[in-house]
Amino acid sequence: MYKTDVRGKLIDGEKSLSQISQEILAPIDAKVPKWWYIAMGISLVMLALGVKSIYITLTQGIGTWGVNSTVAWGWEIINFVWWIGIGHAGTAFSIFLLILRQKWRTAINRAAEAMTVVAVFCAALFPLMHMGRPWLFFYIFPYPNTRGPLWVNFNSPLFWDFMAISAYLLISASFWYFGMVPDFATIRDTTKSKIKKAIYGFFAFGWVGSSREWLRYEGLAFVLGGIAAVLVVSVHSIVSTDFAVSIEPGWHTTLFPPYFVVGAIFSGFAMVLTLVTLMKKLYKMGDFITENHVDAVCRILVFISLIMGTAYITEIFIAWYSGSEYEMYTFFKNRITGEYAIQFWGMFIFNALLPQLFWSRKVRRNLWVVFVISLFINLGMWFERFNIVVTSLSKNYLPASWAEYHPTFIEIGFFIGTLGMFSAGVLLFFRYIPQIAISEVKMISKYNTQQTDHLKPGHHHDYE
Amino acid sequence: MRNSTFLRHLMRLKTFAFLLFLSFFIVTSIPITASSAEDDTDVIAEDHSHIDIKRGERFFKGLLPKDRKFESCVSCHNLTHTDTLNWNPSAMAIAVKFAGKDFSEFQSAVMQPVGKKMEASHKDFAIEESDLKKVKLYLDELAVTGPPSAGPTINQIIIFLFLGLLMTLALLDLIFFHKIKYRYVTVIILIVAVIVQVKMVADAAISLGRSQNYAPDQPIKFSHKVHAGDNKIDCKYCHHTAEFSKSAGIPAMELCMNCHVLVREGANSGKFEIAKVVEANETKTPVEWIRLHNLPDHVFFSHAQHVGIAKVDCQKCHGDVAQMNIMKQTSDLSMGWCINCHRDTKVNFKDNAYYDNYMKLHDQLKGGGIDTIRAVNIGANDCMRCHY
Amino acid sequence: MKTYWRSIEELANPKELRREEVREEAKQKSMLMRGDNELNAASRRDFLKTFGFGIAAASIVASCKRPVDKAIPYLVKPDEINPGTANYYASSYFEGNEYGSIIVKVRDGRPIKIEGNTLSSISQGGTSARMQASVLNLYDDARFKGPSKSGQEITWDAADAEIVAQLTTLKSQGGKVVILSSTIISPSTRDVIQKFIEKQTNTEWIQYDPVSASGILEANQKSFGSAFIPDYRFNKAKVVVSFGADFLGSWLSTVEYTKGYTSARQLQNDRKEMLRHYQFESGMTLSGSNADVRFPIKPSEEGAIVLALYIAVAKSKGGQVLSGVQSTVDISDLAKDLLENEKQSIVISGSNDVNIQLLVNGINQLLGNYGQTIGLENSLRTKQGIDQDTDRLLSDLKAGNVKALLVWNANPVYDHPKGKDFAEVIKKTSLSVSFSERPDETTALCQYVLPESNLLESWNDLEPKAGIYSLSQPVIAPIFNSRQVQVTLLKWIGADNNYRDYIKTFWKETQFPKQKNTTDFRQFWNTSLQNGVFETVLESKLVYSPEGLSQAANQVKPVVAGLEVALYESVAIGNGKFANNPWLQELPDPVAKISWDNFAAVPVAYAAENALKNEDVILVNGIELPVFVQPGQAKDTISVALGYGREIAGKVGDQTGTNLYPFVGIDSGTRHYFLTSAKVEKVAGKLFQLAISQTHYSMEGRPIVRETTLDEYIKNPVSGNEIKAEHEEKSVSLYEAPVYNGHHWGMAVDLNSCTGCGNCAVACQAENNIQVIGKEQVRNRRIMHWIRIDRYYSENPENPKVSFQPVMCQHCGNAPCENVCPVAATPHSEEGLNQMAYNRCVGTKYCVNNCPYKVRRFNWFQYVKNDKFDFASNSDLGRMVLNPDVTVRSRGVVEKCSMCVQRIQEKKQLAKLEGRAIAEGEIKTACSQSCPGNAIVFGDLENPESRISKLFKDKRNYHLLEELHTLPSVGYLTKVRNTKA
Amino acid sequence: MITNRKYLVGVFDDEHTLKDAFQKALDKGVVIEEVYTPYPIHEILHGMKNKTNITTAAFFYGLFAVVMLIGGMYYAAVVDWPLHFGGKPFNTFPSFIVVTIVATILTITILTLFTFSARAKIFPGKKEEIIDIRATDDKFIILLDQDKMGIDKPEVTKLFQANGASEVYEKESN
Repeated sequence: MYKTDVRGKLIDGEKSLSQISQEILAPIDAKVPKWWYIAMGISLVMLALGVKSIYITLTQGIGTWGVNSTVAWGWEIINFVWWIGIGHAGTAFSIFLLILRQKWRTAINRAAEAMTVVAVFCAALFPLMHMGRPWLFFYIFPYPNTRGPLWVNFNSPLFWDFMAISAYLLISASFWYFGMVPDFATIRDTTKSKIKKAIYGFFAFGWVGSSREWLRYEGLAFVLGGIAAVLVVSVHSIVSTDFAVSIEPGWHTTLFPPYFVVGAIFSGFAMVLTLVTLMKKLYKMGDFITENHVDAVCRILVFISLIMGTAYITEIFIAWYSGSEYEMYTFFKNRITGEYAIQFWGMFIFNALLPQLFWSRKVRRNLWVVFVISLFINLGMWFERFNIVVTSLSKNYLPASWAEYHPTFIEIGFFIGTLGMFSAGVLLFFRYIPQIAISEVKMISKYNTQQTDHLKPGHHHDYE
Repeated sequence: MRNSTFLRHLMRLKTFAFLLFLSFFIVTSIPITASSAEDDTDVIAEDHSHIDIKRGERFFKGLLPKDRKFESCVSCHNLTHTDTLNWNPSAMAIAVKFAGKDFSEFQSAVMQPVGKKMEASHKDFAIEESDLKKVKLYLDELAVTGPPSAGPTINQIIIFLFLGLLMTLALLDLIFFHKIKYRYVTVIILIVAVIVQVKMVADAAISLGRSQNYAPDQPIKFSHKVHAGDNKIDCKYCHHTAEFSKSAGIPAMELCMNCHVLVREGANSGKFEIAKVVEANETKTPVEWIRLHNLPDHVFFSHAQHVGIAKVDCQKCHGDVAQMNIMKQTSDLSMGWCINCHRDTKVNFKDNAYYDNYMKLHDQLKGGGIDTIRAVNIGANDCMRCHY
Repeated sequence: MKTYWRSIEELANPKELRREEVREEAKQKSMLMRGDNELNAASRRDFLKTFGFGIAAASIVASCKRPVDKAIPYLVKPDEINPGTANYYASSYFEGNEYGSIIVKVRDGRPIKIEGNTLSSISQGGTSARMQASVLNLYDDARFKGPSKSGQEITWDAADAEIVAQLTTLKSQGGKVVILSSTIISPSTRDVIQKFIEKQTNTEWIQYDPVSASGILEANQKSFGSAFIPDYRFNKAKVVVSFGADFLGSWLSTVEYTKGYTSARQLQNDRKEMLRHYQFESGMTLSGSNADVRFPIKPSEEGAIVLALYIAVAKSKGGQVLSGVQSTVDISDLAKDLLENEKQSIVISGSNDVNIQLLVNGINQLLGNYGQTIGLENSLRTKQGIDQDTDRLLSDLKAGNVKALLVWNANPVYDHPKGKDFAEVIKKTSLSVSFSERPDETTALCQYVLPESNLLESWNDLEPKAGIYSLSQPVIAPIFNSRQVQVTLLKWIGADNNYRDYIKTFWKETQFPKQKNTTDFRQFWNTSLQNGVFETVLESKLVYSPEGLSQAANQVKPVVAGLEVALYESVAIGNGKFANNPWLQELPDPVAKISWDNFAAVPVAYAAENALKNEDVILVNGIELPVFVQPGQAKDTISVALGYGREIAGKVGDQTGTNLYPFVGIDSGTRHYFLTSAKVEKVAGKLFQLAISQTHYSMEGRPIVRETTLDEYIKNPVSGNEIKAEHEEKSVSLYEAPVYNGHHWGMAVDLNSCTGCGNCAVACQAENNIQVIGKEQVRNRRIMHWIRIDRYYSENPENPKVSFQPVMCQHCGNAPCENVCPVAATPHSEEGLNQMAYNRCVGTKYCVNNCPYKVRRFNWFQYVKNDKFDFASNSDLGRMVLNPDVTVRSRGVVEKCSMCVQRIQEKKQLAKLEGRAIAEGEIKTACSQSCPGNAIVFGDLENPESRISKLFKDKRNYHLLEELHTLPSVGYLTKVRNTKA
Repeated sequence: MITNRKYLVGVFDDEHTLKDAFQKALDKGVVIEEVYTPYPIHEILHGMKNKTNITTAAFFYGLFAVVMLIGGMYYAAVVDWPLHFGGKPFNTFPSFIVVTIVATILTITILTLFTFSARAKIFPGKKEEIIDIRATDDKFIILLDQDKMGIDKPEVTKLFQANGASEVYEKESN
């Protein structure tokens, strides 16, 4: 049973159901604000830079990047893991908070899921483009062929990874989409524009809100939610096996799967916080995304950052405890004190120490501070991946082959391109898709109304 | 290494672009204007009018003169590729042969036939010298421009496009128009169309870079049926390096002369083809055969291993060559084809002292753990047997 | 019926192509020999397959162009070419500097690989990097395409006529003609020159070596009455003392010396003794890095030290007691060691100072080394240039006394310290002819360029050592319109100009009587040609006399204060003649691991004092040089390599590095390869990027190169390798060890025999079509070499111990790379090879990451047919060197050492055809075959009797990073140093 | 939809009144054709006595996928073309698990989506059958088939109105 007094009110302002629809749908019908165009313009310029970088990569080769025979993975894998991590937010939000029966998630999960889909798209670009011969990517499918048939290597973490990402992309996209179907129906039925009616009508798949639809819809949500919960854990665990299964010092550790999953959720939640604060300010969704929501996310971040800190320290401890000189060198001479110390300490401070500010209620309630800290966490998580990918590779077993890695403008351009793609995607989401799950918000709105007589003890409301 | 494949991919892209282009035409139902203009203005026959060449062509094709009593040239001397072996020299072969020679030589060749076969077919010829000159002009032009292309068959493309159209209509109906009452009809159309299209694409993709049934025209109408079939010449008489070298080898021109020093006229081909062999030997200009069996660059195949060591019959891979007038690539030469043969082929394990190394396998054979050693058991399917 | 297009071009414009074809037909056919048309249209292997298939056709063309009947195959290969099968011809390598007896592998009419000839007592099957790379010189785009006069094409006949006319005029006027050549060791060529001089009176023949042995020659003239270089027998020595002579890297006959040196140091088959090596030197050379005791000294210190050593030895041996300047180094231990090993030691000096060489002779004489470790019979003839001759030539030229200059294989404008003066005066001669094969600085100034044929296109005979002869035979018809110089000279004097017949006759007269095996000259000739070598035993009547010794002692100069610049020949580039060879340019310097440039190696302490770091730029006597901080560089010295900074060499060699020949000093008639009192200043803010392919020096205490000392080793053969037992004890596996049915190919590397010369890398490059990627990409740490030599320093950075370790794919039984490839492009073979299927690879690079040895190479770019990588593989001619048995890798795939699987397959097939087991040592990888130190052994680990199986059981054997349990198929034998306890 | 059916439509403003009216109507034996709500209400779904086996189906899809995947991988890696990777045995079962989990999830998702689409009749291009357009916004609708509702029309109207229906009207389907 949910107690509103713990978390405060979920929706500010006494709103009727119709008001909820109207206010959430306002950005779709309203005149597009100028900043949107500016932001979209910037995003597209960034995207164009990315497209150009990809073009150069495709036509000339990966040699245009800074990677070399020693550090064969660079920014592209860092960015891949980073984006995949961010892409964990949506599912983690929806699923874990659903399992934990946290009703406040309803205001945020739509945005989080949208972010997930765009982020996973961004992420998927990197492994594809970092292949030497991306036009032969289909070799990775285990399909019957006329080569024997020659199958794939089921032992390879990259194959697992490929499966995991494809599955995750498909599932998170369908989860997101089917969550929107009733809302599309709402738009269809409330809009005055004929074009919108036709378009949203098409995407609503003929939804009318009948009980037989809702019944199956609930069933579908249950199934997708259930398996997606497994996925949240499995995807980043599998991504972590890209490293953990290898023999590189600093990679070869059993700590990685939980460490990566928690890290992913951490970065995802930080990105959610970034977006939500923007939504709250830019679209005046303050009534739905209340200070309480922000507060709740901050509290989760504090908790996760403690886990992150523990993971970092555990990693270092294990390196020492293992007695392996290669591990010890990687951690003590290369990460903590070596030429990559900046990235290590950036990671440690931004991820493990800075979020501790959220212990203070004052900080949690200051939207700007929260926004800035969320950005730092994103940066810190990027450093974490840099720390893992580059430092281990650059100085591993044979000192003769130690080499440095410096990114080139092509790699940086590619990353900026995905940032542009992400922000463009998010802007389109703001513009054309209900930012908040209307039907779900309506469902919880009753907890805000005066009709408390239906909340009599013994009267059970345990759906969801 | 994969460069050529990549180019072929590009070719596919071209086809795709072509498809798009074509579909655009169909959808907008604009009649296609046949504008394959003959813009060959820079022919080498500068001092001859285009009309003369055209007339020569018409004569060659039997369209001129109107009161013609004898066979058209093209009826024997084919212009385009034929599936079955036409023993007569092709128009192109004649054109190239007489390209650098003057008219009188050409005239005497046509009008004073040598050899039984030619005599028989040319005997009724009553050709005006002016006509023959035009024919010569046409042939000279032909030698430069090459044979007219038969044009790619577009049946497949039309089927593919039609299916695409069908799919689009079915989808549109399913989603928007709802004209067809029974929805399963559209659904079945859709599914069948998709399956057929996928099959077509898959087939095209699989045959990419392969050329099963490839049977190009060769510079000499050499018939394996006549040599290996009718006259029962052993394969290794000509392809004598097959047993100990990677390459089976194309016989030297002088090897041909072992027989053709005497055999100067063929029962089917007359003198024209054999004369090429003789000429090649005399002028020291080797004949440039067209290669049939082209493995990709990254595959290393050894005839010695297969013919010399494993004693595989030539026919197993090359088909019934003794029945082929036009040599043809019988097998698809796909990797799966190699691999599956290696899985089945037994190794002559006991008689070759080389295999004495394989102590463990010998023990197993003796112990009865296994009854035969197949190629795959001694690593015939390792990557680095063929790719290195 | 489908219509098949032969090429994309045809699809695009069939008619156009056909037209082209008809017009080009005749041209194409004439080029079939070179296969150019095929190369244009199709890929390399398409060409080869077509070529192979049409080889009969080609042979008709070839029979006109290729001297088939004149070349006799070596060993068992039948007397005819079979498509797809290589032929091997014995020949000889000598391009004015170093000699090697070689076997040329010819595939489908193209020489593609140089291998060592095991029948030669000199190179003994070994090669140097330059010999390996020389096959690429044949396919150098820069080569002259035909004779020219003042840059205008000219026919041979016209050129001959014009020159003969001029020579006749000169003769009648008594004008002096000078033939300036590199050292010529060909007896028949010397005969030709002699004949030319007889005809063209008033002709002087001067031999010129850019880096000469003038000092030794002149000293021996004094000591023995004959100017010769003795025969150093390192295999018989127990102690070797070298004063600045890099006998393993660049001094005289390196392959021979490496063979001898390593055989005297290897400890296989329970040998318990080894040679001890002392090295005095300024820069860290290859020899110095292998030395047991190394003394970093200034070049000007050398004289005093040699003198001190002489005095110490003379004191106990009762020799002539001399006095002179004081030594800065305490050599008493060294003298003691030498005296303990009388008749079993060698003392050498690389100095050109006659005084020093006289003292060295004195020491060797006192120690009784002559006739024992230093032979006087088969003296080395590869350097005969006397420095004074060239100086005299220059002054003659300046004075206008020389009317005609014929330059043959010499480039004084570039490599003489007074090159600028040469450039001035060459223009003044009335006739200047260059016989150079390719453009160079001197040729550019000559009126006539009459290009000589490449050594692989030429007949020749050689006498690298007195009484040891070898033959060169052409293995391809001249690619360009070139002609052997001997033929040219014979033509000019109106003699019969078939040089093969000339040599044959010459041998019939001179060499044939020297043997008693056969009375049939044809048999003798064929055997000699087939073997490539003909060796006779000589006796020496030379007697030592201590003449000039005391004078020499008095003339030994004291140490000069201030910075000194030591000049040396680098192992790869040498004297700079082959600067246009991309394989050599890309081969990292064995010690500094820098390719594509020369650099100023500065001592560690000096760098610290002057705040210098790698890639800074310093000004040395007005020349800008990039800095490289070199551990072991002697205090107050800077070392810079010669042979760089070519102005006119070709697209690869032009402007790589800086020319240091102007720094070479001339003193008392000989050239000295160092510079005293150098002025050095830092160029502030300027950086020069160096292609450094190894940046970390230390092993970080890891058991990578395992070492011990001889004393320890004798006590306990496991010493230095104790950790192996620990690793084996702790080894636990979930899985059973891999089982191999027939073969398990393996490799053993004896670190005691590896000198680190890098020859294997070039041999591998030639065998496996490894692409050159250029300076920028090497700097980006993307070098493609499948075998690299790791170099580590330990102990004192001012004079460190150096360890070399060749690292190639270890073909691990539990290969980490195999597990992580998603597309199954790199599985394990039934014969223990870690396979790499390029055509399956999609390029995730995960295997590159997961290889703990970092031996996997990624094709970051398209390196073949790419204008951005304009080296050997960007021209049809350059690609002729490609091995048709190895795939040329495209962009985006991973490659690595395959243990020369094409050779394994070839020999396996041969064994199967012949129905026999594979013989021990029958299969050789390119690296093991060419190794001058016999450090690499390849074989079948499944065969318990094989050499490799025995080496794997050796107590010294260990595996790299065995604690990772990767179960490599490559083993290393610990390095044993012979340092005195 | 079969033509010309007469419906009775009850419109409610909030969940609570709807639930009361719904419960009461059921108690009176009214046959309720369908209920349309802006969000799912558990009591209604329960009261409509509809059942869905979508979860059961999903379980079997999963079972099917697991068997197929493990079988397929075993076939490919052990039976069809065994390859040596890093000294591991051909049957590297632990590696198969990872792929099995993920691919099973993928299979379940896809098949369940299709099942949902088929059973709930939610698919692209479906024409919506709107009874009351406000049902997706803020109104709660109870739909009765006048021929089958098992009770008089006025009685129902009264019942609805008594229980807080804001509107009750008749509607004919076309």
